Amino acid sequence: MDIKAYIALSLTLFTIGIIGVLVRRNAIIIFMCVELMLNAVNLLLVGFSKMHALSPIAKASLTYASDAQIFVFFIMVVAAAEVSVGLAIIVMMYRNVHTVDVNFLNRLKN
Amino acid sequence: MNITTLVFILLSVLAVGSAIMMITSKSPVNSVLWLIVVFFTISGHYILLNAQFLAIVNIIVYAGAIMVLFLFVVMLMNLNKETEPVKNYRLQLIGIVAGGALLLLIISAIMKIDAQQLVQMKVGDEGLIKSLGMNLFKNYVLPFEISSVLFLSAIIGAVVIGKKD
Amino acid sequence: MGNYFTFPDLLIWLPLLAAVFCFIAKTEKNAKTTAMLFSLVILAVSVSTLFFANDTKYINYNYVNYVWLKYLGANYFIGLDGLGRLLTLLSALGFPLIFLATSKSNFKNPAKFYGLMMLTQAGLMGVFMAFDALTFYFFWELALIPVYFLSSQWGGEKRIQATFKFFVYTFAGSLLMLIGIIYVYLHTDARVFGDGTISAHSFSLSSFYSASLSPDEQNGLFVLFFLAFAIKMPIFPFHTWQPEAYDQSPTAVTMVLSGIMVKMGLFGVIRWLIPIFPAVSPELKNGVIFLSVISIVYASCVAMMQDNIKRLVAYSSIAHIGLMCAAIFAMDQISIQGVMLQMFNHGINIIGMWIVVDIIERKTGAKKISQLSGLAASAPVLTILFLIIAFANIALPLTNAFTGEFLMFSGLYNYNKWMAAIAGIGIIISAVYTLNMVQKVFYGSVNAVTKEVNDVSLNEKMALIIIVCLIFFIGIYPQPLIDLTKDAVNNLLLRIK
Amino acid sequence: MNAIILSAVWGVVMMFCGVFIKSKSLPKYIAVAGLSIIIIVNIIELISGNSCFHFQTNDMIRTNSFNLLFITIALGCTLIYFLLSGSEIEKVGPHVGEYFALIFFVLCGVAIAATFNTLLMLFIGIEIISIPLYILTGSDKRNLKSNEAALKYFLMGAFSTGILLMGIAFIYGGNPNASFYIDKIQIGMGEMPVMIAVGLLFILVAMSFKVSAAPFHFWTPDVYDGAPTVFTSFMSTIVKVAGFFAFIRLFEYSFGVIQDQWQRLIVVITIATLLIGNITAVFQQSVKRMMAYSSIAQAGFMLLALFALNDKAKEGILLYSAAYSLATIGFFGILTKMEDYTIDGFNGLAKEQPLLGFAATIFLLSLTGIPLTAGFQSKFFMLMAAVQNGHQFWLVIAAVLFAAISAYYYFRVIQAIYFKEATQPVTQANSVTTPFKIMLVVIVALILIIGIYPEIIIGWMYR
Amino acid sequence: MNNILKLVWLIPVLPLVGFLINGLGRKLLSKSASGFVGSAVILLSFVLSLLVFLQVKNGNTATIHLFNFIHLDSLNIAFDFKIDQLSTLFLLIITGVGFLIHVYSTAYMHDEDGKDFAKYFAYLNLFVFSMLLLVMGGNYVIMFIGWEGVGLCSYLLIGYWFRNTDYTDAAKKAFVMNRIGDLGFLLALFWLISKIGTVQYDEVFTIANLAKLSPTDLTGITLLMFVGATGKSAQIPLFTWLPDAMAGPTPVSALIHAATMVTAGIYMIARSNALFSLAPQTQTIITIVGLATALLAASIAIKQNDIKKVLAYSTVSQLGFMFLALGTGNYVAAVFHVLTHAFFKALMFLGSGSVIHAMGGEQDIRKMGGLHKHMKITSITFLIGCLAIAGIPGLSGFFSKDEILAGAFGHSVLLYSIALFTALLTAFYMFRLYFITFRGEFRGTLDQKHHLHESPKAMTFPLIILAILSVIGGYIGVPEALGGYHELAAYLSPVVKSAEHHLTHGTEYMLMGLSTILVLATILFAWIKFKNYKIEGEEKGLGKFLQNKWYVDELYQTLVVNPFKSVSAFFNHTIESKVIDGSVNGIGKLVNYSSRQLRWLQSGQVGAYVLLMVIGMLLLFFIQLFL
Repeated sequence: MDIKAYIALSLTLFTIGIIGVLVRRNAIIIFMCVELMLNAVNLLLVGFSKMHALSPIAKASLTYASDAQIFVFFIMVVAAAEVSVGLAIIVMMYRNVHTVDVNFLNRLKN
Repeated sequence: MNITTLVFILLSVLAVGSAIMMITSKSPVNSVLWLIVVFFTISGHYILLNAQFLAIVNIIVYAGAIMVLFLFVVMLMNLNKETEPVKNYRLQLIGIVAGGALLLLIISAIMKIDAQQLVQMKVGDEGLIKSLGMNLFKNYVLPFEISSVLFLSAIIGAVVIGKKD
Repeated sequence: MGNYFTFPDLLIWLPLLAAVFCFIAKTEKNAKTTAMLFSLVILAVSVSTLFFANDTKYINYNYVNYVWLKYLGANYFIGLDGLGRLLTLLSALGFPLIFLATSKSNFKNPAKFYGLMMLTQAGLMGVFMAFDALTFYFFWELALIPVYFLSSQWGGEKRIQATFKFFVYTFAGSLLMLIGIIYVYLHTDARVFGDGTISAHSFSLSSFYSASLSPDEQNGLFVLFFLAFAIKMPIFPFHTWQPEAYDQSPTAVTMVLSGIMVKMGLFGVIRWLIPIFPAVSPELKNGVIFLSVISIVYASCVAMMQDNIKRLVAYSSIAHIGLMCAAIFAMDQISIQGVMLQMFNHGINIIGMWIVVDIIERKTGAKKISQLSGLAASAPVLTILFLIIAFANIALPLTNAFTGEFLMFSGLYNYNKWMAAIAGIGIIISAVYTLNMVQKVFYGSVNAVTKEVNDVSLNEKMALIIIVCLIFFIGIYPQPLIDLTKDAVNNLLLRIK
Repeated sequence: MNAIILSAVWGVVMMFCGVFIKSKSLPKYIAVAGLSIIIIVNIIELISGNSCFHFQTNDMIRTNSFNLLFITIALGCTLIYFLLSGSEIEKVGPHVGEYFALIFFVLCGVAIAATFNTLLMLFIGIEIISIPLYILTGSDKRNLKSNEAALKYFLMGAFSTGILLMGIAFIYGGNPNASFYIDKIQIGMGEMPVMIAVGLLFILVAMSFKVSAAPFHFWTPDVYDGAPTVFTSFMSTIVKVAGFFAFIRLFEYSFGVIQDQWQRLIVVITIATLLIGNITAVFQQSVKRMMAYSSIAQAGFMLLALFALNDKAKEGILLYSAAYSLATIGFFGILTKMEDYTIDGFNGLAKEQPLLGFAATIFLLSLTGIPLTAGFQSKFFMLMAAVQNGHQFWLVIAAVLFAAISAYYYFRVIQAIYFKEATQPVTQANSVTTPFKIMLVVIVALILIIGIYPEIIIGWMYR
Repeated sequence: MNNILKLVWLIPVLPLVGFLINGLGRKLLSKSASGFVGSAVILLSFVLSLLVFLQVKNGNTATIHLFNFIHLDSLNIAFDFKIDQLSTLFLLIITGVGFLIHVYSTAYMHDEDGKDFAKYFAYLNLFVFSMLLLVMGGNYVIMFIGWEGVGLCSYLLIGYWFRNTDYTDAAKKAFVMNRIGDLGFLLALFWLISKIGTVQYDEVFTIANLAKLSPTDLTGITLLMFVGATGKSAQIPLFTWLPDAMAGPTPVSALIHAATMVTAGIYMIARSNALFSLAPQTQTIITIVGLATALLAASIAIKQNDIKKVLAYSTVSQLGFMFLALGTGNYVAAVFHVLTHAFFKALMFLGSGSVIHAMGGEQDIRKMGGLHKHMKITSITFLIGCLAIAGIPGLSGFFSKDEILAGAFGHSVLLYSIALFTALLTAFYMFRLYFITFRGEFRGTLDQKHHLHESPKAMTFPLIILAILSVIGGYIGVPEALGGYHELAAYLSPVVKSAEHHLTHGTEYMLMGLSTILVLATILFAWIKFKNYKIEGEEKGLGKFLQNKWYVDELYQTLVVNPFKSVSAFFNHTIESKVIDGSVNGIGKLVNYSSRQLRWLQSGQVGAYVLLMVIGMLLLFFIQLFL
């Protein structure tokens, strides 16, 4: 496969994630869209890692093609941590105002 | 059009379609479920790329743990109903146009590249546990250790934020 | 420098010390006395510098040079040359006069007031003595900040707004100058220090003089520097902060502003702008002179229409400064020498004007010319003193301003006769508005406002008489001042030619 | 290296303090003690060049006198912050130990962000900074503003993380060396490859977000406003300058050689930041919110370092970090003592608390960039760097004109402090303690010292 | 005896001392003391001047260097006094006439209270000091110092009664108009300095330096100097201040606005005759302006009813005559006329002062009449003055005026005829004045009539002296045609070139005869017309036009003052506050406004924020990838 296919796919998913952030007002959905964005990145990184696996220059420069996959691993780790904090924040807000609409709280502006 | 391409296209269509469903679903629970579908298709891609470890981790961690957590929260809050009564369609339209424009912009730039760079499919041992493990615990031991700080703060965060006082 | 003291040090540290003492003074009297005493000591020091004017012989007394920022090549380099001596003398003279004249005024928070005043003096002294661009900029701003506080704290009703405008305006100007300084700095040569360290560039005046700049760069930088100075002076069309600031500041501060502070702009042009960019293009030079001449005529015309005495004096000051600025850019020995004289003279005269204006305002409570009448009958001494100062202000012969203006006009004429002729219209208009003011305020019969006015008090009289004596002394025998600044002027001309 | 490990360790210590120590004031002293140790150890590393710990880092972090100095400044500012506002932290909520632990974790992240050598470490560093901050922002749980701020911060922060990662992915993809090391990104001297360009842009956007540069600054006013003031103080200073440091480090090492190709983007961002920050600050009535916009404006000035990317820029960013952090911490310290956060709330401060009024004035003057204060020196170095860069001279002029506008809103506060009359008590009188005042004096002294003699900081670079 | 020349500096310093004593001690001195001091110093100066004059007459001229006023490498202006024939002559006039007027003033001003009395004498002394500086200065700058100094004193003395706004208006007008002229003078000096780098007479008038000046330079410099002269000597277009200046005390009018200050312009041109002789265009202009002024002022004078105004216009007219002489190159005649005019015009002013004194301040001649009966000395001396100015043979005015007329005739007959016509007008209005005032019936109130009396001795004494001088003063310049030897011309010859006489004696006789006959006829006409003057109704037509002074003041008001004021008002109201300050404030307002607008971007909604961020990203991508 050409790497462009992966780039296109990944960017499409990424953009869908962005659009999701833009158009939804439910904090949880927005958060899920962010997760989608992260996954798009993951996919791309893996794709690149497999692309570099074919590249002679990369081999010659003594780097590991698995670096990118390890990066993906770390992204997942971080995402997990973020989810725990993020959901905690959303829950906290829900406790206070009984909604997860991000536009409901609108005291900070201008 | 060999079988790999076919699978790739199938998975991609599925992924994009589910992603679109995810953001358009009215019910949060449906969204969660659609997202899980996306994760599964992405894992499929990983397998196609012979990144088996990540494929498994993706399913276990993301689809299994994280999304379940989401599901729990959604259920807990009893949000399984229409939660966005007022919609600003114009803003949404602008959002979609802007996102689409961004996508088009980048893709058109990327597609200008003439050289074809192939991706190694179905073979290669980079994605296997052994090589990943060797790399992770030899070269990446520092970030690995440092990540613990991240988790510690996440734990504290969950305590500080989540605890009722 | 093997000396225990140097004049520049004294001139900087004495006011600073005085400021500290004033700040901690407990009573109004203490603060006043401290300020007065210190300012007199500073005056004494400043006068004694005149006896050590020989540069080769007394170099150690007149220059202080410490390494300050080694990696940048900035030194704390201050010193006195003829120009500096003249202007430090002016500010050393101005402050005691101001204190004397306003000693009857009661300021709330006197400790702060006098402390800030002395701080201003330190800043002014530093500006006039700096030989290093960064030092110069530091003092330049240091002089500005206390004045901002003084004016905003103790001024008139609309003081905050007026002072703020003044502050932002000048601040913007000085920032532009800062860019200019940086740019020139980056084009200076390396400097080697005593301990062998080398800085890539240097801030010292001499390095600035030898900076390698293309004509295009020079023109651009000229504009940057000039904006700062033009705002400070100010000349048309950068002047609108001034009438408001003069009107709203407490008179003591107005005296500092108009008598001494505006000289910073002129000084900057003479010490920095022209020598650094000697090859400034004729178009720019013409432009500046053109602006200055407009400034003269325009400000005079506007002054004529003023009903508020303070604004009138402010506009007249703009006109005078315009002439000085034009004369500087005529770049001719006669004109620059005239500017030197006139900087000093204008300082004295305008302080005198403000003293009288202050007295009038305090005694009658009126600011408007139209409210006043017949002061000559109720306050003859004041009238006479004011007449002398007013006539000095419009450069009547045998008063100090005449010599200065004569030389300036003469130089300007050498440069361009039409400019001189147009600027000369200012002479006529200045007579018109000054006499109008004299007529309406002092002549005529007394009215309700001026009926109860008694004549000047002793300290005010003393201050005014000192000023009048100076007016006549310099008017009749200006040669000492010329001799004082002659070398500085010649050096400057060498640099230009 | 010392700082990373020790602050992580001390974070854990503080965590346990939160569990085992019931006293509310004790954690502060422990934190101060720990921080002092970290600073000392860090200075030892700065002087000797050797870390006390020997890890197999695989060159993923790299220290030099420049970034160690920066860490020292950040830690020093944090120490001052603890000493000045430590007691305010105690008032935020019941989890005092945890707050301190989070701050230590942030410091660990700051140290990573200052020394990273791979994009992975950059990512982890930024996340270690961000996640505790989300929590700190939301730490005032009952306060809806705090909730809102935390939520906004979190969502947008996560979003920007996504963008950062996308950028990293593209950089990796476009790097023939297939490496995440920032010094091994092979670009070549010609026009940069599209993949690199796309990656660079994504990273630029994400980093701009972190340093709140326009048009990616929108979170800043709301979050700074909503977060507990004492944490705003921390976030808007140490964290922010760390972001800048990482930004500059990344762009210098990775893309420094092709600076001419992306410089105009920085110009656009800088101008937008200066414009939005300065202009919007003018109209604010709440001082806290005004400070948020002011921090955007100051970011605009710091972006000049990125624009210039030369030695002067490095010196400048160090000075800026110190000057800006000190003044802002000090000012927020005073702000926490105020009854009313609006500008009118400052009316007559000088009369009621002369020292506070004076100190606030000095801080504001420093932020404005008046000579004799550290703020001047930092702006001066920034301008010098930008001029030295030689391109886009007009940007420098625009920058100083905006600096003049900044005088407009800073001086409004000064005017309130000195020239207006109070109608009600200005400060929470009982909370203005002597140690607090002493610390204010110390900060003022530091600002003046740096303002007069900046080589006290930058001199370390040339040892 | 050269020592006396070393004391020359005392001549101006003495009045200065008098000024200081009177000025500083005005509260302590009694009236008689200040009057004495004021007069005594002038007398001493006069004596010194006389001694100096004798020296100079013996050929001992000198330049006395006091100190360097301004000394630069490229310009040296010394504080020098030049004692030569021209300056000594003026010294004598100034101190002599000045002394008489001081004496006169002690009586005239006696009603003032002590302080003001001393102030008056202080000003008067200061004036004499300035005037002396003007004529004694060794270079143009010193002359300019005196030049402006007399302007100042004139201002102070015109506005002496400062409570009256009309008077202070007049003072202001005088000063401002003088300043306009002074600017011209100054510019001339700058021109000189820029061309030859010196203003010292001794250096300027050398052949080498004069050669450095191109014809344009010469014309320019002399024209500008002449502008200065028109200001000080009240010529077209700057003459309107002088009639107004009559607001001052009458002795002041006599001293300043008749005898001395107004002749400064003549002195200056005479002093610079070397320059003016080289600039024929300027001379033409001077001739035209002088003659036009003479005619204009004379025509106005015939319809004025204020006794001092008549004299003032007469002065303007006579000054016009002097300029005519200067323009025709007849410098000696001009100086001669200055001398004689000083005598008879001072005489008439003092006489009018005496009249006003007697009338209790009344100045309108329509309300006088028949005063001859009550104040014989005044009347007779006044008559002598009138005869002198009219040019009756044997009196001083005859000689000087005749010389001017002869010079004009030498130039062109047209000039001569206009000048002669003007001279006839002069005779007419002077005798109109005399007859209306001193002859016929008294037309004032009974109260005034009751108070009519001859003035005290201190006032009549100067009148008598001046009358004598008016009679004999002309004999120092008897033309050769009358068998005389023109002593004055000979005396002045080292400094001032005499005009070339190319008129035959026959022609001169004819001219003298013609003018004498016509003058006598005119006097007769005036006598018939005004010997029994009755108050007439409103003037109409030409009379009204003349009475209103050709509407020159109104013209200036419309053409110069009003436009200037509206321009200033425009500057003040529109440019200053709206345009310049408006734009400065506008920037502030703009900042405020955009601040208010920009904050709406901060809508508080995450979606909007992200949208804006995406749009920002879009822009950046677009810039980077496609631009």
